Amino acid sequence: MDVSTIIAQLLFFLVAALTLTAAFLTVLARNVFHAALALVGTFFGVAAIYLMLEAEFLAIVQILIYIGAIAVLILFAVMLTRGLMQHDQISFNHQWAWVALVVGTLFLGMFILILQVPWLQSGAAVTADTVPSLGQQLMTTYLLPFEVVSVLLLATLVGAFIIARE
Amino acid sequence: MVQNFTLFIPLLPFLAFAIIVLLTRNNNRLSALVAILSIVAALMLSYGVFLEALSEGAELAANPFYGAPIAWMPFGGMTINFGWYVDPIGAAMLFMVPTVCLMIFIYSTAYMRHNHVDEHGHPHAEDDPRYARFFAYISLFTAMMLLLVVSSNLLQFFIAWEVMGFCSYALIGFWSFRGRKEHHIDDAQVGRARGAAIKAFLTTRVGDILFMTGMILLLITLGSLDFNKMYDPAAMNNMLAGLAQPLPGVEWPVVIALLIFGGTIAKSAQFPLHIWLPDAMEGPTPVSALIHAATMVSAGIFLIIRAYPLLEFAQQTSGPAMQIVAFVGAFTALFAATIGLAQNDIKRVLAFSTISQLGYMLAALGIGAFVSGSFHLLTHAFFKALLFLGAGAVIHSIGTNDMFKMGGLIRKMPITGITFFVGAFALMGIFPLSGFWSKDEILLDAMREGFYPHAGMSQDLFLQIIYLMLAIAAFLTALYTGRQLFLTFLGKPRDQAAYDHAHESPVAMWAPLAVLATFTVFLGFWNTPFAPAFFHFVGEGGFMGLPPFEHSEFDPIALTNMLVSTGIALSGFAVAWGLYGFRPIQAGQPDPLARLGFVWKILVNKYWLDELYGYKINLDGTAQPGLLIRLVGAFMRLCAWFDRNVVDGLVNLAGWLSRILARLWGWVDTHIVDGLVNATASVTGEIAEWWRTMQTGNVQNYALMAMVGAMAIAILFLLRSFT
Amino acid sequence: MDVFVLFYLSPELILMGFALLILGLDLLWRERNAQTLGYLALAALVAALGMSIVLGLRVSATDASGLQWGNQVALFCGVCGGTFADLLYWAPRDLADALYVSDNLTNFFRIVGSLTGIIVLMASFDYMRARKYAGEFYALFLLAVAALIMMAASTNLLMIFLTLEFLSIMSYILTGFLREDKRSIEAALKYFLYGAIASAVMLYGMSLFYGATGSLNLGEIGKVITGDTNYEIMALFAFGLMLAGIGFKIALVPFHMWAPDAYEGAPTPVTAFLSVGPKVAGFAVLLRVVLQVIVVYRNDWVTIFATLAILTMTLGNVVALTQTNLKRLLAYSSIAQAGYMLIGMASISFSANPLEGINAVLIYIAAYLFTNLGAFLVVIAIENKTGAVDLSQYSGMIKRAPGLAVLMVYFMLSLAGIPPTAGFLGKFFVFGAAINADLGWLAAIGVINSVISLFYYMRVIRPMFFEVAPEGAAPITYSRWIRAGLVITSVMTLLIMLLPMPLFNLASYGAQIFGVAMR
Amino acid sequence: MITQIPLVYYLALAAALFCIGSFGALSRRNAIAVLMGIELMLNAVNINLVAFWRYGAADPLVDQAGIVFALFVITLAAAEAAIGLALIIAIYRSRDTVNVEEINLLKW
Repeated sequence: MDVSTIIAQLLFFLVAALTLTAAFLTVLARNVFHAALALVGTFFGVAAIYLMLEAEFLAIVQILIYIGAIAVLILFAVMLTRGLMQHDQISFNHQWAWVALVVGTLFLGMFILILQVPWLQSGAAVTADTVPSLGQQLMTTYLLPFEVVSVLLLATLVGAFIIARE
Repeated sequence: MVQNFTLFIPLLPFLAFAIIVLLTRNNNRLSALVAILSIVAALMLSYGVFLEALSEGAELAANPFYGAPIAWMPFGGMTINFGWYVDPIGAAMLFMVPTVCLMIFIYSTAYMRHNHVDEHGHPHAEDDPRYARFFAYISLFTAMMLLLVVSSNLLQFFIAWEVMGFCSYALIGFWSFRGRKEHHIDDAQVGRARGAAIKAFLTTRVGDILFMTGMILLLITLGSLDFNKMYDPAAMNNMLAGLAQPLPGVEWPVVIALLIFGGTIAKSAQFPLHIWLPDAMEGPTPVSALIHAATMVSAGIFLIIRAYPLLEFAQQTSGPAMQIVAFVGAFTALFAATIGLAQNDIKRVLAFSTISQLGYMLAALGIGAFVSGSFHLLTHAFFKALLFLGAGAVIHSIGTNDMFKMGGLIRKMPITGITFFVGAFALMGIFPLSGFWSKDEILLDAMREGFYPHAGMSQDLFLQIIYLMLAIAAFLTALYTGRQLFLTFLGKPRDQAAYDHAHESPVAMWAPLAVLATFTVFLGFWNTPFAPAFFHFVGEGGFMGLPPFEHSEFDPIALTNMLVSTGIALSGFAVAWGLYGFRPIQAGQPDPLARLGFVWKILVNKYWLDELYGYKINLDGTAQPGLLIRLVGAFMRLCAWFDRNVVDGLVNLAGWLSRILARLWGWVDTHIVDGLVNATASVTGEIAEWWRTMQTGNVQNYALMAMVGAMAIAILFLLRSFT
Repeated sequence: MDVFVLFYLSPELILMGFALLILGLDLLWRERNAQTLGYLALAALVAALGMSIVLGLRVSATDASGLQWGNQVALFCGVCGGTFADLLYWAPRDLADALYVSDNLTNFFRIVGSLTGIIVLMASFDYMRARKYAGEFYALFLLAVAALIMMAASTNLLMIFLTLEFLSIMSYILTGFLREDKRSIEAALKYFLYGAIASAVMLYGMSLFYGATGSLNLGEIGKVITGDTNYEIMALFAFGLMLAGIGFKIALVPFHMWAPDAYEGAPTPVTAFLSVGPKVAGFAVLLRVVLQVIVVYRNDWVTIFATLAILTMTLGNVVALTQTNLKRLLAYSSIAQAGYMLIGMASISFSANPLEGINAVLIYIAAYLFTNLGAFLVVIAIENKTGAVDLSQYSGMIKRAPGLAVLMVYFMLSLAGIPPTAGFLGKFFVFGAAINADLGWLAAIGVINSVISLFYYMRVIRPMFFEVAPEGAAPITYSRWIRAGLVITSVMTLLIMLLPMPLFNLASYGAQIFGVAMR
Repeated sequence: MITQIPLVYYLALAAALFCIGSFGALSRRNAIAVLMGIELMLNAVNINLVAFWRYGAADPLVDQAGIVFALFVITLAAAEAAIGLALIIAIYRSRDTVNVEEINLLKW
């Protein structure tokens, strides 16, 4: 194992550890506000993973949409409903132990599965910038979903407006 | 010629139903008129078909009048057509059903008016508040019975059968609710009617489902449900050869035949599903006549007639299908006759006699006496309708069902009394009424086959047993019918007030009785052992692919049998006279047969079958589920209790113990002390409550459940793929 | 891409276009002409229905023997050259590279979807008249119907996910439309949280399929899965996860728990839509996924579907016994109905006639559509006038609204599967298919269940006929739109029974597109 | 870089993130925190998709299905978040709570 491999793997483990820690914090933090901040951290970690996977465009989208839009939206909601979740309140419901059991089993199952399946691995390298071809595909092959999702976003806007309006 | 209009016969009463529901429902007289006119039209049409069939005679049996012009339903590779099928027995049914229905309709116009005396002592007659609706229901009922008779395939038959089931629910429960101004029924009646309607519907549903399963299996194995093609010998043999056995040692034909017979058991109230029929007496009396004479129970027998070739085939190739039918029939005939001895309700006696007589028909069909079984179906319809309508007239005039409050009524109601006597003697099998000829023929067939076999055949013990059961049943029939006559029409009045109130019914009620009595007297001559015209018509051409039936000449055996059965009937009647007629029962005196002690108790309680697996409906309108249902309910409670307490798991011991005690007490309380829980609630209700508690309202619980579900499915998949 | 392609998309395009038009007009008119917008929406749905029928009825020029009804047109596929000739008729093929198809199955669901839309819309005119945001309601409703149709047409994991989410999001909004009503908002929130979790689980399953096969197209994935047994565990595990999302739409038993709450809280016309639309579309997706992707492991999924069918029927029927709220009762009843459809799914075996099971499912769907919507129309008509959704408030309906009461009996009998109704026909086909596929025991359980269901359907009927109306209760009147809807549903419920041939043909043409996959 | 880190690492990371997210979604009482859990689950799926794209696609440039899918997932996540938060705000206004356990008017 050469040095670059070690460095790459170390880097991966670092990023993964940070991401998972932030994720744990998101789930465990008593204060919802702290949880939301940890969520932002997780999003950053995932963006870093995207960068390591050479999906730069997606990393940027992740930061712009997830952090710029969704996380901010969540923070706003936290602010608006503030004062409900005090520090002394229990942040978990009654079934958390069962959930832990089920989720643990699920993880075990997934892990075994991941190791067993012969995943498709071509080993091809990314030779050029992926963004132009991505854009082209969005306008040709994936035109229909692209248009549908635009209608969907508009409808969502209208719906959210109706539901949340004073 | 007329046969081309066969499909209009069921259509006419159906139109009447539609017209009453849509247009004339607010006008009682007009509604009744529409119903009667439609049935008269249907009657004329079906008489036309019948006469045409008579003129064709046995020719018709070989080439039934068949048409299925409407391509209706595709199934697998074939198509089921909608059409008509008239063969001699169908034509004979077309003669019987509209005739009896017309009489019942006319009778109902008067019966559904109630007399009551207001606070000033003035008598009033007013229509039942749902008079028009009643006529709509019975029109639909009749339409469906006629559709059933003319249907060209089993699926069409089944649909008519099911709609009839729903109508019977509506009609038996006709008095299961009460408006503010209804005087003619009380709360107990309402409660009984509710229970009875549900009981009838659900019990017959059990049979319907067996029937439907058998039908689908038949369609798949045989490839057709058309009566014209269904019993084609080649297809039958394919059915046997082409398929694996459903169970080791059992072949498909016998399974299918018995499933279809299951439909008959429920619909024709045979043991052990007869429990609904006595309670169905809660409906208005014309409904009882309709259900027990012309339509619903006959439909069950008619199903066996239609499935007769299948039964024969099953018997010959794969198992004792016919023998089972015969045994169930004979057993029911005997069994119901014993219960009939101990009933005090005038209509319930008739109900058990119906069950018993239906058993007779099935026994006849089961031993291969196809023609005499069919003939008994026809004659029985007439005299049983007569008896029910007569009983209705009595109830209408005296205001009670209890025979121990009657007595001597023939002096007040001579016409009703005389016609009732005619019907009762026919039921007993007294020479020369129609019941004598048809019942005698059944006994003759059993006797001839059982005791005097053809050359080269040994005596058949099975048939001998059947004969003995039927003979004893005939004796009991004469006994309880005689009892009914002596208690009701003869002797001294036991309730003077009711007796004074009694009066002869209006003409609209006694005229149908007279007509039915005429038929009862003369119909039997259609098929006497000397001149078997009915046999020539129905049996001589074979039946749906079967070879022609054989009819023996009038010989000493027949003569012996006539004498023996007359003797049986007369001795039964003589015993009845000895018990009830010689020294008439006084008011307050117990039934002389009550000296039988425990046996009497068994009979009064109908062998406790309602308590065992049925649903007991009490006189006061309350009801209890039977033991079986309660046991299942208790078991479910136990499961639910176990579930709750194990899952909770956190309750402390003291609370736990006290809860056990409380629950035990509660269990005793609900199941033994009052035991009045609704049958449905106690079985499924418990499971339902238990499952319902899963729906906690917390969405995260739901999501966890889904997650577990998805994982369980994934794991199940994995387990299967590993094994 | 050929512009001619748009012709094959016309029903969806009409719906989406009109939805946007209604939104625009609503902005312009500011709540003034909400009723007109409703009529516009109805026109759009009728036009979509018309176009679906036109697409479905197009007789192929090139092949008169095989698929006469419509063509299999795969749209927006990377490989397709998009020439006119290709689009006009493509021979039946396994659609390996299609993103979205307009085939006979799609056409079947287009017709079913637009009919659902039309009937529900008729029912909602009265309901929305007095309420705010009616224009938006109509627009979002049209989009929900469009999403339903597109869901049935998707043959690609991306499209399936997208359209499923589209339908879900529209459903959330419609469920929470009465935002002053606590129950409505609560129902929407529960529906949303449940749906979001379910779709995340489904997505994970989808990603596994992508990883193993490198494709998102069902046909392509199916080829790889069929060809390589190494993927068996992965495929079944991933399908199990995907079932969470699809089962959520259908309300299969472990994934059904949102349904009673959401149905109870939602505005009643929306409940009517939810009980039919998403369920139906879910079955379309289930059919495509099962028959194109994991068709080789049929032994496994037949067992699973049989188990789920039993659970779904039994739980739905039994719990319905204890309900007194009619909306909730119908919710459980519709869960049970999905169980009967699953019997059809389980019967898609390869024994005698593989397409019989699919056929039975499709026929059952059509029968269920009219029956269930009819029952809901009665509920809506009564609720509009009295606000009553509880069984106890239905006493004496026969006096107050004889027509409604009689029709309700008819629909209940149809739901219970008693002839002569469409429901009987559906059950007849489903049970017949099961018996034909050697699953007689499953049919038997289904039959027992249909007996249990009678109890609660009778419970609906009883107070209407056998109890006395409260003193001074006014007769119930209803608008001509509801009357029209009732006429459509009841006549169709009867017609399907009396003349099932057209429906049978439509369904069997729809089923035939799997002929390639089955071989 | 790609050859140096096995695909399984990414998949395991995604699985862990998915499970953590689902734990949050199923056991937090605050509806907003539940929503955060769901977002974590979606992110995990996206890691899967992108990793599969990078490792599995024959030509990552031509066949960008995984990336496109991930993009759509992000878009729909945004839409879902908008609707979800709107619903949560509405519930908060009418009930003064965002505790999922207390939102149980509809049950049984």
